[in-house]
Amino acid sequence: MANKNVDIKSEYVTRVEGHGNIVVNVREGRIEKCEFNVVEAPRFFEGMLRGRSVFEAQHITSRICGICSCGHSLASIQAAEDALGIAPTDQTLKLRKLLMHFETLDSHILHIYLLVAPDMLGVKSFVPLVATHNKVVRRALRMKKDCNDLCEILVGRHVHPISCVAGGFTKLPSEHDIDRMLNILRGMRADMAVTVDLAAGFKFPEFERDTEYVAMVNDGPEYPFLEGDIGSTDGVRMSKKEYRKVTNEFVDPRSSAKFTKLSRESYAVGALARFNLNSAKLHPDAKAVAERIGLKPVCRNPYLNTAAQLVECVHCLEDAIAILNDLRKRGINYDEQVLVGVNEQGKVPLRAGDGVGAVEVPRGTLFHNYQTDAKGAIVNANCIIPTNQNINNIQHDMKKLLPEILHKTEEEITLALEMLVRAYDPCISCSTHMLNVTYVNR
Amino acid sequence: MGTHTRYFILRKDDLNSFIVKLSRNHKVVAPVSKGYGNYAFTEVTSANDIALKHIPTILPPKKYFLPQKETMLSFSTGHVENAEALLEHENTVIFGVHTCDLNGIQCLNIVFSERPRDYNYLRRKDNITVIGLECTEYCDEHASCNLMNSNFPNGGYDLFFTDMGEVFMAHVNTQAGDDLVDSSNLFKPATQAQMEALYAIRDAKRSRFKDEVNVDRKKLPAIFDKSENSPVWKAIGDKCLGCGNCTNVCPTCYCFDIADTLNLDLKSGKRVRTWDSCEVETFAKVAGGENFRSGQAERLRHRHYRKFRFSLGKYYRFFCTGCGRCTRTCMAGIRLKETLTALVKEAA
Amino acid sequence: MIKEELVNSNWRVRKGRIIRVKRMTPSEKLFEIELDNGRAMDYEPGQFVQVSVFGVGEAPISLCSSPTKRGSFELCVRAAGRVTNAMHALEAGDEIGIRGPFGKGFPVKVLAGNDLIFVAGGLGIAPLRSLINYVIDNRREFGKVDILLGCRNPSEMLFADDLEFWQKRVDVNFNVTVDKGSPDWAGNIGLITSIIPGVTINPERTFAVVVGPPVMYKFVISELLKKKIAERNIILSLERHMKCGMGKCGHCQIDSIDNYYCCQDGPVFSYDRIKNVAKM
Amino acid sequence: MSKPKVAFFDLSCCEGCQLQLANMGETLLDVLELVDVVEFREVMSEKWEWKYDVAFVEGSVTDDHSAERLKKIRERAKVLVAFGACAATGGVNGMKNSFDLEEIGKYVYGADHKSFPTAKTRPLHQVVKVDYTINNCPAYIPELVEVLKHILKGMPYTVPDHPVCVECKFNENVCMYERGVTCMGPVTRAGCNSWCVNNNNVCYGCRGMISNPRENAAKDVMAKYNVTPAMIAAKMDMYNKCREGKK
Ligand SMILES: Cc1cc2nc3c(=O)[nH]c(=O)nc-3n(C[C@H](O)[C@H](O)[C@H](O)COP(=O)(O)OP(=O)(O)OC[C@H]3O[C@@H](n4cnc5c(N)ncnc54)[C@H](O)[C@@H]3O)c2cc1C
Ligand code: SF4
Ligand code: SF4
Ligand code: SF4
Repeated sequence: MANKNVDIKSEYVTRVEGHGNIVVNVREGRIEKCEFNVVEAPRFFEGMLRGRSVFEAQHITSRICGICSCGHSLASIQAAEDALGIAPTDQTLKLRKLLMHFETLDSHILHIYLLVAPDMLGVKSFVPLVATHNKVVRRALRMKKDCNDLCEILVGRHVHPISCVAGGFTKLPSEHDIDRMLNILRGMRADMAVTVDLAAGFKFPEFERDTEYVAMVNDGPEYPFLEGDIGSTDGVRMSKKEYRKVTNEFVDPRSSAKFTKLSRESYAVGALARFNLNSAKLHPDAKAVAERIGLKPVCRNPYLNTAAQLVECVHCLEDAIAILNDLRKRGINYDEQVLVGVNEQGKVPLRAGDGVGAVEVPRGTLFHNYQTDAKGAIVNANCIIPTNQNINNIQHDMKKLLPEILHKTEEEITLALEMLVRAYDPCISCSTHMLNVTYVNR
Repeated sequence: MGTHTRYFILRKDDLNSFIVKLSRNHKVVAPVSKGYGNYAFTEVTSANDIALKHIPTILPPKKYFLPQKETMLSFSTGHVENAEALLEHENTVIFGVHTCDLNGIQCLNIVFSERPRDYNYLRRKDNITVIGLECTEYCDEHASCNLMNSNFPNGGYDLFFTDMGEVFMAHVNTQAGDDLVDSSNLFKPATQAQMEALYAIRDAKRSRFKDEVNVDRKKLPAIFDKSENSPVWKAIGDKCLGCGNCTNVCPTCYCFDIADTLNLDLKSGKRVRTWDSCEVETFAKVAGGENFRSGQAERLRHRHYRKFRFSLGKYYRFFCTGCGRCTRTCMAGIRLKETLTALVKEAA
Repeated sequence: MIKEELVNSNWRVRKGRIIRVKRMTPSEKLFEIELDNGRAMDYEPGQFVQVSVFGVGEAPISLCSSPTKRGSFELCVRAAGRVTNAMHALEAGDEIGIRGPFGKGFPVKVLAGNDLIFVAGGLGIAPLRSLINYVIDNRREFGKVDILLGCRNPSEMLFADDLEFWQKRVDVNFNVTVDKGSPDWAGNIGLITSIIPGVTINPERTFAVVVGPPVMYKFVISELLKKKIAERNIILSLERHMKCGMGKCGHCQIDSIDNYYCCQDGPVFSYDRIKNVAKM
Repeated sequence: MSKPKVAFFDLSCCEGCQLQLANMGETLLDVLELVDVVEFREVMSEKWEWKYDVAFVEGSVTDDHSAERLKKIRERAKVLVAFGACAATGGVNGMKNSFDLEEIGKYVYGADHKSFPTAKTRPLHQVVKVDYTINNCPAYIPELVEVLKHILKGMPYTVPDHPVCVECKFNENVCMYERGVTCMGPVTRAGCNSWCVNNNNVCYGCRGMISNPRENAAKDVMAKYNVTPAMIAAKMDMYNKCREGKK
C-alpha cells in the first residue's frame, strides 16, 4: 500500500444534478489531492435580480434549480414578504407547507430510485433496470408522476410552480382539488410501503465522521421545513436573519473555493441533519420506519442521508394527508386568492426593506436575502444554497474516507467516492456561488 | 297541442327545479360568473350557479356548435381505407342565450348548412337545445345590438325566456321546446294580462335601445364599399397586437385550421380542426413565403369587411350581432363603435 | 360525450394509389394516381384536389393531366413544405388520400371556338398542362393556339416530354424562354414578358390563359392588355392558403369587395373580376 | 429499423426540462420503446462513444467552454434539439446580458470573479445549427412529446407563431389586462396552452416572442397600467434579451 499510486479524475460525476468533478491524486501512498470540484458555469442570478421588481423574484429564482424550484420559490417568497413587511395567512402557510412536502417527496423519490438504487443494485443507471427490475422502475415513475400531479393540482406544475407567489396563491384549490390530492396521496401509501421494504434492504457502506449538523429548529411540535431558527448539533441557535453568521462563507487559501463553516471545520445540511436535530417531531409512521432501518440520532454516516430521506418521505406523505384533511374540514377561504403581477394594482404597500427567507429544501437549508428600495425594486440579492454548504463537508468526508479504502482497486475507490458525493444528493446547478473552476483534468 | 305560437309562465322560484330536471337528461350549460365582470357558459346542475344578469360571455355559445378543437378523422398512416370520419357530440341544453348570440348561432347555421355541408356542425346542432333569455337592459356601452337588429328575439331558439319580475315568460318556438315545457310540469299558460306585461316590457325596451352608431344599418355596406383605402385601417392597425382575441370571441367568426397529429405509436393519429384567426400573421401565408394579407391594417380591414360587407353578398345578412365582445376583449382599446363611427363620418 | 363514425362527412378522403412517380427537376415530381375504387376522377382542367398524407396533413394540388386521359390522373408536386415533402418520399404502390376535385376550372365551353394564348410561369404549367392537353385532344374545337412558357433556368423545366410533343406539333405554336441560360441552352433567354410582343394576336377572338407565381401576373397582364385583349378574355388561376376546399375555413378568401373564395369561386378567374385585388 | 440513439446534455440551466421527462410518469416507458437513450448524465452513468442520432441539449451557452462543448456535441449528432427555453431563446440566463459582464461578475463573486470567466448568454442557434426547438420554461410535456414524434418521423416541427392569447381564449380565461395586471401573452408564442394564465398568473414570455411581435403596440397597452417604462422593458427582457444577439 505504501507505494500505491491512484489517479482519479471522475469528470462530470453522473447521477447528480449539475456538473462536478472528483479529483484524487495519490503518490506512493501519500494523498496529494482529494477534491470535489464544481464546474458548473456560474449563472449570476443574484446579479440579474438587481433592478427587478421584488414580485418577479419568485419566478426568476425558481429557475435556479428545476428540482428544488418549489423550495426556491418559497424561500424567495419568504424573503420578499419579509422585506415588504407582509405576513402570510394561516391558510397560505398551510398550503405552502403542503407544497414543500410534495417537493420533498418528489425529490427524495427521484434520488432514492433513479440516482441511488442503481448503485445498490449494481448497475450503471435505471435504464438496464427497465428490463431487470421493471416493477421497480414503473413504481418509481408512478410515484414521481403522483408527486408531479399533486404539484400540478396545487400550483400548476412541479417544475417552476405557477400559482405560488409573494402574497399568497393566485389560484386556490377547489374542494374537488383537495379530494383529488387526498386520493393520490392515499393511493401512494401502498407504493411507499414497498419502497420502504426495498430501501430497508439497501446495504450502505460503513463509514463515520463526526461533524456538525445544521438544520432549522423550532420550539413547536412540528418537524420544521418553513418556520423556525437555525440550529446545530453543536448547540448553535440563531434566527434566520443571522444567516450570514451561520454560513460564514470563507475562501480556502489553498483552493480559492468559497466554503462555509460554523462551529468547526465544516458542517452538513440535508435530510440527515434534519433527522439528527428533529427526529422526535417526525410522524409516528416515519419514526417506525427509522426504527426499522436502525436510523438513530445522531447518525454520523453520511451515506445514510439516503435513509433519512426515506424516513422523511413517509413523514411528508402522512403530514400532507393530515394538512389536507384539516383544510377540507375548515374549508378554503377563496377571498384570499391574490393577483399580484408586478403590483400594478398597488394592492401591496411598498417600502424599502431587507428580507430573509430560510427554507428546509430537500438538500438542506436554503437562504434567500433581498434588499429592496422604496419602489419595491431589488437592490441587493443573496442566495445560499444547501449544496454550497455541504461541499466543504463532502471534502472532509472524502479526506477521511480515502485512507480507509486505499487498499481497494481504483475502480472501487472511484465508486465509493462517487457514492459518497451522491449520498448528499448534491444539486450543483443550484449552486450560484460555486467556486473552484481550476480544471485539474483538462 | 296547437300549431299557434305559445307563451308560458315559469315562476322564478321554480327555475331551480327546471334546471335540476333538465340536468338529469342533458348536459345543461349556462352563463356563470368568472369574476372581474366576466362570464362563461359552463355546465351547471342548479340555478344557483347561473348568472341570470350577465353581459356577453367571454366565448359565445359557438363553442358548443364548433368546438375550439375537434377531431374530424382518425387514421392509420399509409392505409387510407382505415380512416374514419368522426363526430363527437353531446346532448346539450344551452340556457340563457341572449338575442345577439341567437343571431350569431343563426349566422353559423347558414354557413355550415351551405353545400358542401359540414355534418360535424349540423349533427351537433341537432343535439343542442337552445333556451334564450331576453336582455331588458343594455349590458354595457360596448354593445351595438340595436344597430345590428339583434336585441329582440328573431327565432334561433327552442324556448325563449323573458324576466318579468316574479316570473319568466317563456315562448315556445319548436317542438323540442314544447317537450321541455311539457315534461317539466312547471309551466302554466300565460294569461292575457301577462301577455300585456310582456308587450309593455318590449315597448319600454324599444325606447331605451337606440342605434348605437349614428347611421342607418342599411347604408353600412355602401359605406364599406367606399372605405377600402380609409386611413382608419392604418390607425387601428398600428394599435392592434394581432392577438386574435377579437375573432376567437366573435359569435360569427368561424375560420379554422386543420392539422394531423400522430399517436405515440407513430402509426395512427387524428385530424383535428382548430379555430383559426385572420388577425394572426400566418393566416394567409403560403409555402414559399408570400403573405396575401401581410399587414395588420389589412388584416383588421378584412375582419371588418367580413362582418359588414362580404357576408351580405354571400348570405344576405350582417355577420355582426352587436354583442360587443370584440371591443371588450381588445386590450389595445380598438372599439368597434368608434371604428364604425369614423367610417361613417368619412363616407359622409 | 358520444363518439361515432360520421358516414356522410365531407372530410372523408378517397383512397388514391400511386402508380408511377417521376422526378422532373430537383424539386418537382410527377405522380400518376389511380382511384382505388377504379372509378374515374370526374374533373375539369384547372380544378384541384386536396391530397392527404396521413400524419402530415393535406395540401391543395392542381390536376395536371387532362380529363381526356382515362383511368388515372396526374399531380405535379413541388417540395415546398411538410405535406409536399412527405409526398416526395412516397413511391409507386403507396397510398394517399384524395378529396375533391374542388373549384371552378378553366371555362372550356367559353374558350371553344376562340384563339388561345397560354402563358405559364414556373409551376403554373401544371394546371395549364391539363388544359393544353385537353385542347390538343379536342383540337378541332379551337382556333390558333400559342403556348408561351417561362422558367428561371433550363434545369427547372417541367414536363419535358410534353414540351417536346407540343414543339413537334404543327397545330400549336410553342415558345419557351428562361430567365438565365446555361451552356447547353440554345433557346430564348429573357423574362416571359419579352416573348409576348412577338405573338400575333387577333384581340377580337383571343383568350389568354395565364398561370404563374403572383409576381408574374402584373407584368404579363399589362403586356396582354397592350395587345388589346379584353380584360374579360384574360383568364388566371390564383393561389391562396387553403385548408378545406369547401368555402368554410376562410383561409383562401381573396381581398376584394366581391368576397371571392379561391377554392370555390376560383382558383380560375377572368381578370375583369379580380383586377382590383392588390395582391394577385 | 434499429431504435435511434438519443442522448441528453445540459449546459447552463436548472435541469428542470430534463426533470420534465421523469414527470411524464409511465409514458416515459412508451417513449423508451421508441428510442435508445445512450447518454444522460443526470440519471445515467453509461457513456456512448459513437454518433448520436438525436442529441437533446438543455441550457444556454454562457461561456467559451460550453460553446466548445456544444460544438463537439453538434459534430457527433445527426439531429440536434434545443431543449427548453434556455437552449431555445437563452431563457432567464439572458437577463445577464443587460449587465456589464465584469460588473456582474464582481457583484456576485467579489474579488474572485476572475476565476469565473463568463460570456454573453447565447441560445444554441446562435452558436450551432439547431434542427428542432422545444420552447417553454420548463418544457411543456405535450409539446415535448409532439416534437419527439416529429423527430422520429423526420418531419420539421413548426412552433406556433401566434400569441398565447389565442389559447387563453380557447380556455376562456379572464384576460389579465381585464384583471388589471400586465401580461406578456400578446407578444409571446403560443404552444403552452396558456399554462400560466390558466393558473391565474400572468404570462412571462418564456416561449419567446412571435416572429413579428407588435412590441410598440404592446408597450402602449402596458403603459396604461401602473408600470414604469423600465418595468415594461424588464418584463420584455426577462426571456427575450438574447434576441439582440441575433446574427
Ligand atoms: C388551387 C391550388 C393549386 C395548387 N396546385 C399545386 C400544384 O399543382 N403543385 C404544387 O406543387 N403546388 C400546388 N399548390 C401549392 C401547394 O398547395 C402548396 O405548396 C402546399 O399547400 C404546401 O403545403 P406543405 O404542407 O408542403 O407546406 P407547409 O408550408 O408545411 O404548409 C402547411 C399548410 O399550409 C397551407 N399552405 C401552405 N402553402 C400553401 C399554398 N401555397 N397554397 C395553399 N395552401 C398552402 C396548406 O394547408 C399546407 O398543408 C397549389 C395551391 C393552390 C391553392
Ligand atoms: S364583430 Fe364584435 S360586436 Fe360584432 S358580432 Fe363579432 S364580436 Fe360581436
Ligand atoms: S383583439 Fe384587438 S389587439 Fe387583438 S387582434 Fe383583435 S383588434 Fe387586434
Ligand atoms: S391574459 Fe395574457 S395571454 Fe391571456 S388573453 Fe390576456 S393578454 Fe392574452
